[in-house]
Amino acid sequence: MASLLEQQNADPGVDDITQPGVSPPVIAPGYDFGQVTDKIGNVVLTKRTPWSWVIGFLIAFGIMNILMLAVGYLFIKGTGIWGINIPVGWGFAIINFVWWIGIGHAGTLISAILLLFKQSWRTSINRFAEAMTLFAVMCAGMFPLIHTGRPWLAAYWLLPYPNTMSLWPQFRSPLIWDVFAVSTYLTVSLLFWYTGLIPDVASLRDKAKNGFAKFFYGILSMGWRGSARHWHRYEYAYILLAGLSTPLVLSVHTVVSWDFAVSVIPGWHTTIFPPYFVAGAIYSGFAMVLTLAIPIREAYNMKDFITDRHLNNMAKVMLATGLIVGYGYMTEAFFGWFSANKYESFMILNRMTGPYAPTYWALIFCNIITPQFLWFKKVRSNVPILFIISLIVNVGMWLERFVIVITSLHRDFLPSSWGLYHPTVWDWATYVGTLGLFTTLLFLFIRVLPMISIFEVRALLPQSKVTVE
Amino acid sequence: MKPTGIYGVMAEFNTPDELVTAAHKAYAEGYRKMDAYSPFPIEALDEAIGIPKTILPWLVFFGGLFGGMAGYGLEYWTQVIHFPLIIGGKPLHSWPNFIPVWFETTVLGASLTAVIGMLGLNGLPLPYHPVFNIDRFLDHAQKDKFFLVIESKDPKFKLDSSKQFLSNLQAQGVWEVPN
Amino acid sequence: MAQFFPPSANAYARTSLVLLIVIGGALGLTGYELASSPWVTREGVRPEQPVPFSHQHHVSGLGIDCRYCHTTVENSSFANIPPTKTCMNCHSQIWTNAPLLEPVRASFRDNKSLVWTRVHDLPDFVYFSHEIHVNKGIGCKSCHGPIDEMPLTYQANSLQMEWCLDCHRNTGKNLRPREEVFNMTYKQPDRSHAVAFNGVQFFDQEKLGAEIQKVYHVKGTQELISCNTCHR
Amino acid sequence: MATDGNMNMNELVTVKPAKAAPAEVESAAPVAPVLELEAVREQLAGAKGVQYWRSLEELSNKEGFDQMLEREFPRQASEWLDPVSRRGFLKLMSASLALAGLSACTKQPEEAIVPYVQQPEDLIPGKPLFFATARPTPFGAQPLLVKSQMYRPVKIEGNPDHAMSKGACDTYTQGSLLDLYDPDRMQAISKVGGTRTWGEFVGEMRDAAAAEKAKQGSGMRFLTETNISPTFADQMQGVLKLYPQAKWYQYDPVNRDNARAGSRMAFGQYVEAQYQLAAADVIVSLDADFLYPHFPGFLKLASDFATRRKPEENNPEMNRLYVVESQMSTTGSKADNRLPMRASDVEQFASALAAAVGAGGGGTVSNEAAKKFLDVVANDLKANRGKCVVIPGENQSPAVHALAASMNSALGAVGKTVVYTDTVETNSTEQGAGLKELVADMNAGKVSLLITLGGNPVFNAPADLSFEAAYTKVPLRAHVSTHMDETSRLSHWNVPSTHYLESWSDARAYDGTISIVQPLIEPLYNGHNPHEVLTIFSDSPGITPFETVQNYWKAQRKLSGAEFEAWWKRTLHDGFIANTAFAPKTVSAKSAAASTAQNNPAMEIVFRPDPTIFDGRFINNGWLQEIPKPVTKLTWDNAAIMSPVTAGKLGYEDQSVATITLGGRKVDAPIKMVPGHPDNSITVYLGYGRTHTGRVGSDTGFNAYKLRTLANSGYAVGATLERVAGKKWALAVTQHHHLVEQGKPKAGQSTTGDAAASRQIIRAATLEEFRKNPEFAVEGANEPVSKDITLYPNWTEDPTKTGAHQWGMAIDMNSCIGCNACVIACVAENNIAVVGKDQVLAGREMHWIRIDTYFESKGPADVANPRAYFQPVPCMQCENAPCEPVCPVGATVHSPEGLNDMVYNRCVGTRYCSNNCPYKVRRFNFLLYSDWDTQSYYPMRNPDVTVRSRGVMEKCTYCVQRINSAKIDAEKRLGKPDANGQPHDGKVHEEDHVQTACQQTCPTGAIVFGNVWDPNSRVSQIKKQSRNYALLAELNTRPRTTYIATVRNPNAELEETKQTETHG
Repeated sequence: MASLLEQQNADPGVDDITQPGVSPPVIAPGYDFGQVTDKIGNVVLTKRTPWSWVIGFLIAFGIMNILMLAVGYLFIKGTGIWGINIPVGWGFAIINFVWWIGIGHAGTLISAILLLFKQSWRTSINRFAEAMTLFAVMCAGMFPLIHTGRPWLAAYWLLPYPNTMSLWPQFRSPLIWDVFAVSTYLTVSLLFWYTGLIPDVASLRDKAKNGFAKFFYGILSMGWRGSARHWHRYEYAYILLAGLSTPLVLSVHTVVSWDFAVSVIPGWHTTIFPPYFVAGAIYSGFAMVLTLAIPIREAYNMKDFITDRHLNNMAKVMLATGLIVGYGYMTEAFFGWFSANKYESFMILNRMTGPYAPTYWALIFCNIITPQFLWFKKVRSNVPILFIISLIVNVGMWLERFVIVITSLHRDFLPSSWGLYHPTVWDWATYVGTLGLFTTLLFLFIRVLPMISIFEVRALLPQSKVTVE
Repeated sequence: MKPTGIYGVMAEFNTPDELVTAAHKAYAEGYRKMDAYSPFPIEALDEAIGIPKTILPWLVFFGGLFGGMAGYGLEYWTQVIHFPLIIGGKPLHSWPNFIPVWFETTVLGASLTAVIGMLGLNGLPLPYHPVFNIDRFLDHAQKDKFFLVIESKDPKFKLDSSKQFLSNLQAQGVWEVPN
Repeated sequence: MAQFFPPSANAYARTSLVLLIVIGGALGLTGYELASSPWVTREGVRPEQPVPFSHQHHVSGLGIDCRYCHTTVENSSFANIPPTKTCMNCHSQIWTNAPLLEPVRASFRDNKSLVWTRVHDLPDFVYFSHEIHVNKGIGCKSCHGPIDEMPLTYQANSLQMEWCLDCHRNTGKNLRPREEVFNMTYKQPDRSHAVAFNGVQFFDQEKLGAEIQKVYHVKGTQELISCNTCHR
Repeated sequence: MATDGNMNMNELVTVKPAKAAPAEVESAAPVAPVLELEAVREQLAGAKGVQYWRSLEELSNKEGFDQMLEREFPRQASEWLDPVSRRGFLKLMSASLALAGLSACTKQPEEAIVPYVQQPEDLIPGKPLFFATARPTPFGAQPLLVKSQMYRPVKIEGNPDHAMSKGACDTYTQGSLLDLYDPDRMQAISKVGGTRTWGEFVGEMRDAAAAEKAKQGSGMRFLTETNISPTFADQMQGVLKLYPQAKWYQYDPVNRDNARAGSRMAFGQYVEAQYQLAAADVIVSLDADFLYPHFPGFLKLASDFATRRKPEENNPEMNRLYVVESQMSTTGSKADNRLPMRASDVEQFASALAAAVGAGGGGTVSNEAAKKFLDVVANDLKANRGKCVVIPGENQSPAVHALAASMNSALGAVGKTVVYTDTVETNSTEQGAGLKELVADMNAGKVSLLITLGGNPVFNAPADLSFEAAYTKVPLRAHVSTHMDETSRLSHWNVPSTHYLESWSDARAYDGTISIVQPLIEPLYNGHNPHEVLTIFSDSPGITPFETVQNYWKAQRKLSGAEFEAWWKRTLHDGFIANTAFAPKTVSAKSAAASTAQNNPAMEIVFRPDPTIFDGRFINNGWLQEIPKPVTKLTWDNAAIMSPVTAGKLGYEDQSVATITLGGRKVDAPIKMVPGHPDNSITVYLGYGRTHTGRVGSDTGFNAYKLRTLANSGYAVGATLERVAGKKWALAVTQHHHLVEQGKPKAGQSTTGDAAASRQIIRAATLEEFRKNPEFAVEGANEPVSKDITLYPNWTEDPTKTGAHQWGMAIDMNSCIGCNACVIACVAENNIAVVGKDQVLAGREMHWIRIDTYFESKGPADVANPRAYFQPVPCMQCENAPCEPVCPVGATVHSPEGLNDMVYNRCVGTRYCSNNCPYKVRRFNFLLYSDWDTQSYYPMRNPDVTVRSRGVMEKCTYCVQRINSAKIDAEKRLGKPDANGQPHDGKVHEEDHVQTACQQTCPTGAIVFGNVWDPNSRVSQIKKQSRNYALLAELNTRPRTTYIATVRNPNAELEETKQTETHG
């Protein structure tokens, strides 16, 4: 099993199943090892930072400062600056948390599961998908903390550490599961990402002219030198990580779904949640990868590495997961009717016709109707339309979380305590701000680290094949 | 062990095929303390230079086992023994509720072991290494060329003959690697 | 030599990794130690007081009972700080001109309260009751330490939650017969020294504690560590 | 024991004035080590008083003055909610300090401890003392037992020994505690130019009096509120004797003029009707809202009423209440048969009803439904002679009162279900007429000195009297008042008045029993009480109110020396003078004449006292402002309340703004629709729209007094409404009744009450149904799943059952009258914060117990007249509490005695518990709601309950502080002989009366709390009833709080009509 990385090039990937014989190569022909290294490495090692990067970064950084402002004000005043209330105790913060965590699933999924399934096309996109995962999980991880009333205490009371109060976290709470799941996920993703980076960083180290860059990449690469003995263990480690990440990535959104499913609230308390959340996470994750990949390959002229075939495959994954998500919605509605439980049936009716009905129908449009276009190859190969669909799905998945969190809470058991939720400007500022944080980190990543795994692309080239025995 | 200022001799090849062929030949020649360098993993080299199967999977297994036991142990001790609190009418040992954390700590333990173990077994971090003394290696080893190094530690190593041996393998160049 | 890193870099790299782990651990340990240190708990601190009142002198020296001044200790959560009048009961007769006692006389004269610095100060969300502890056989010394030997009063224990819980978890270990609660020279029983309770001689605190717990209906651990015992 | 009024607050041992939640907040807003009220006074006086007074010099320049006030005084109200303010800065500081420290390393600030110089002998620091006193109201004194911590009144309870209270207490009285500590109270004596001393005031008054003396006081007038104090009346008589030409007027805007006029019509004299509802099988209310504290004699009426509403399996009997009313009131909500009727039509109805029962009157009603209703009521009354009673509404015309009196006579009710006695007022008058005379005198220049003792006539006098214009014509005007109000700003002299908890006086309860009003605290704001002010004009100036009251009673009782002292002590201890209740008078009502009232189809407007701020006197009281008014659930505002049909006809929605015009006077009011309100009628509450009040009351509501005239003080016909286009008036409502929030309900659209009924949240039956099936509340209902269905098959022991007691509660929905007393008692007991209108609008009110109100309409016919249900909802203390497992830090856990504890200091505020609470009884401090800055609130707080900080969840704990204190008391009795001579078992027993605050104050005893493990406890007995059911039992939460289902006793004949209408 050892050399899955190497074997990838022997395996054309999903395309063969659906379109036998017509699959274009994963990497455009005509590249050799050196050109691959230079093309990807030069993006990072160039002395001239492109203007487009500077402008983009400044915009993203500006938006990130909205987050700083919003969180600063939040700490001064308290969570009352948001629109939450009783009965709707959770609002944008948890919606955003689930949304970001969902997005954070694509990277590890691409790296781990597609690796195990020997999908060689993952190679060009796994690096920045993993980076995206990390940044999304960072954005997500922030929310459970800042949404608490006393974040300065939540920051460490949620962790088990010996203390003078002799107290411990309450391990029956899904929020504690979240703490462990999200922090484990962040750690493992970081390890996975970093492990993948080591050989590439070593390439940059040797390629760099500037002393600082040499030092920086030298430290990061830990003295990687490409020894066959090292590669041997490296591949084992990488495959093991992939094997561990796969159940982990499934567990994370499962645990997130338990935040809801463990409760008693109609619309939350349902067994469909774990699979439906995981599918939704993959769905939104791929949508976000597309949203990012399309402009990036344009801006850095990486179409030879991130080819139309990549986009096509991702579109297919979206279609598949979109159908699962759609099935989830239908199941919820079916449960509402079939359970004959008055709270459940009211909940689904209220979703469809209550004060938040527009968001429900918008989400149905975004997440069920829109992906149906992906059945058509023409749509899948039309990059602008694909880009728009990916954006719509991103919005749709956010709306899904809005519908789950808000409509379930705002009208639960006792009609006397029913209420409404209206987000405030600070809710929006925090949300938009995390988009800024996310893109800022992404910009920094693109500028500092190779956005495509160089060594894996090398291994994809035909000349990497060993023919001798 | 020959007290020598030489780490070994290094040969450069253009393609993976050449490297694998050369490695096979060197192994056949009786060299054991040698290493091949490539800008991407080449599985054929494992056999060619005789790399034993790593114990990493076992380490990871025990890492995961330890993580899981530590996680569940923490839950059990804190919730049942140290500060038993009555929560929601459930027993103190509500094991179904303890599963998620147990699972996460298992994965965490295994993953940390996998990466730290890999680095440790590889002897990394090691920023300085004799092979980097060769300029050709520096410029091309992580990019597009393939190298074979016979180390001076090898009992069969003799500077001149080993150098000659490598040159005979149609290497693009052969260098002495100073320590 | 085109190699960027010198050979010494290897040692540096490895040492710094080890250091990182050591420093991280040390910081955690420091944090915990700091949190339970007297700097935070004020354990052992003798704050400045308007009058350097000596419990040693009044209790050990003169043999005054705790309840002479702390009148409500058996009847209220608060043990009461004696009014100036209590001081003056004696000090209008003795040491009437001692300069140290001038603040007391001034207080009485001007009808203005003495302002003491609180020594045993629990957080405001903790509801401690003297009366129940005293009535269930917890001696003054168990919390206040050797107060009869303190020339200046200080806090003998950390008064942190883990300290409180230590006793609430092991209920028997500090119980004594009710009539011994205010006895400053009381010694827990051991092999050579017996304590009588209900006519039985006990040579072992564990057995004595268990017996007292039964007779006085001292609650079990589950109830005593229940949150609302101290917080509400 | 009585406090002698001489204690020095500075001497108090500081046992932490208020309990603080998180230590870190303390560091930013340190609790002052010593409670320096002097300093507070100075600061407050200095900060606002001086500027305020300087501006009064500019009386002539009214505009500038008003601007000044806007800037200096009421605008500070915005700070309450202001996003960035000084408080905000403090919060920033606290947050940053908190962030700097780690939990356990947070170092506590050093605290001082300040003992007495001489400690009072009865004081045990840490143990409360209880003092009996009474709160004077225009309708009689509320007998009280006030809890005092370190001589600071912290909680008001009813006097359990007093027949008019039996331990219960009403909403207003509970709330009046906050008034005592109100930092916006008037701080100093002042004359237009600035601060003055008491001596200066006395001097000038005596000079003026001396001048008056010469003309026998012909220019001297006293204007007081309704007086129920015998001592004061005696004092006043003394003064009037010295100044024979001087006059004394009493005026309260919510007065009993109609009842008095009616009484004179019926009996030829002023009498008080005391209804004995315990003896009544049939009660007819003619627009009388007697189940709300603004009705005279409320506590007893409510309690008597409830005793007849407890049908049991073996005794399925109860009374029947018919209500004809012009609003949807709490009384109407409890009615078995209810007829919405415009207030102006009630007189005709009463006249026809009187005719039908043979009590004079005459005429008929034209409306079919009303006619049917009338016939049924008349028959039922006639069938229950001597066991029935007719109660006229306070708002109704004198004729209705007279008709009711003659019906009661004709039906043989007198002496059985109603007795007539002397009046509670010492000097009954028709106050409106008096005020009119005073205004005429002022306008005529006959008044040279006007002393206004309490009251705020400039604000609340009838609009047609133009009191303000007349008032300013008086050359010397002095006003004694607790707050700087509209009258104060037009007065020359202003003297801060004492709160009743600060002053000596006496007062009659509604049944005539006299209580001595004794102070619990030295006046906080240099207040002077009316007795003291009156002595200035007497021949014995300078005597204290204490002496005044004592002297009067020495004379009355003809006692002196030790004998008097003993009597005095006993009276103070008991809280009332035994055997001073009125004896029934033998009077007979004349047969009433037929009503001459005409049906006028024009829009009618009904003026009622506000359910929370009464006549406006409580406007600066945050507790009362934030209590959701019964039925409407409105807070912080009044509104023009109308039926949905009327609103629909006029094109209004909730929160639309209309200009109401009545007799040429206009006022802008927001619209609020309430089901069950009669059509073509508007109800407005009085007291809002104050222009000069404290920070809390500013900018709330509209002033309905502007429309109210002397002749039409109850209601007026002929109002017109005009929409103020494009304007919305946000109304902070805590519970929406329709499925479309704040929208216009469509005809036949279901209400939340229907959803509640279908969810079996409210379970109700008629008496007939109950007789047939006593198990109606549990049969066919969703019952909890078996405890065997669990993930833990071998788990048998229930960890919640290890305590010595198991606490539980039963709430009788049949007894609950929705009066809110429990809500405000809980607020006072548990230091619950006031959040302000904006936060209520955001859905963040903090009340731990709420009164859910559901309107149920089984068919279209019911929509206009739905059945209403009140359901008080505190924390259910579920045994399988869903909130507990989801808390990540274990801040909410179960106690071994079955309490669902909430540990504030552990809470990090994830709000997960609240989300997962099916009953939504948890409350969250979204912002820093507790007022940590206002020093005057510190002594008010219950030191046994933590003051919560921001970011912390809070909720009902069954008053765990009371339970714990009872447990400690019980454990201390362990082994000592108990009442039966047996050694005490150290447990809390039923006779220890451990009560929750809501239970203690409930006028109808609807809430019962106790040990459910004790089979003989009241709560166990009640829970055994067949009507006992758990809310949302099917969720398997196993709540410890359960409900006793409602049983109504409607007249079948009227029900049939309804049914037909429904199907037709």
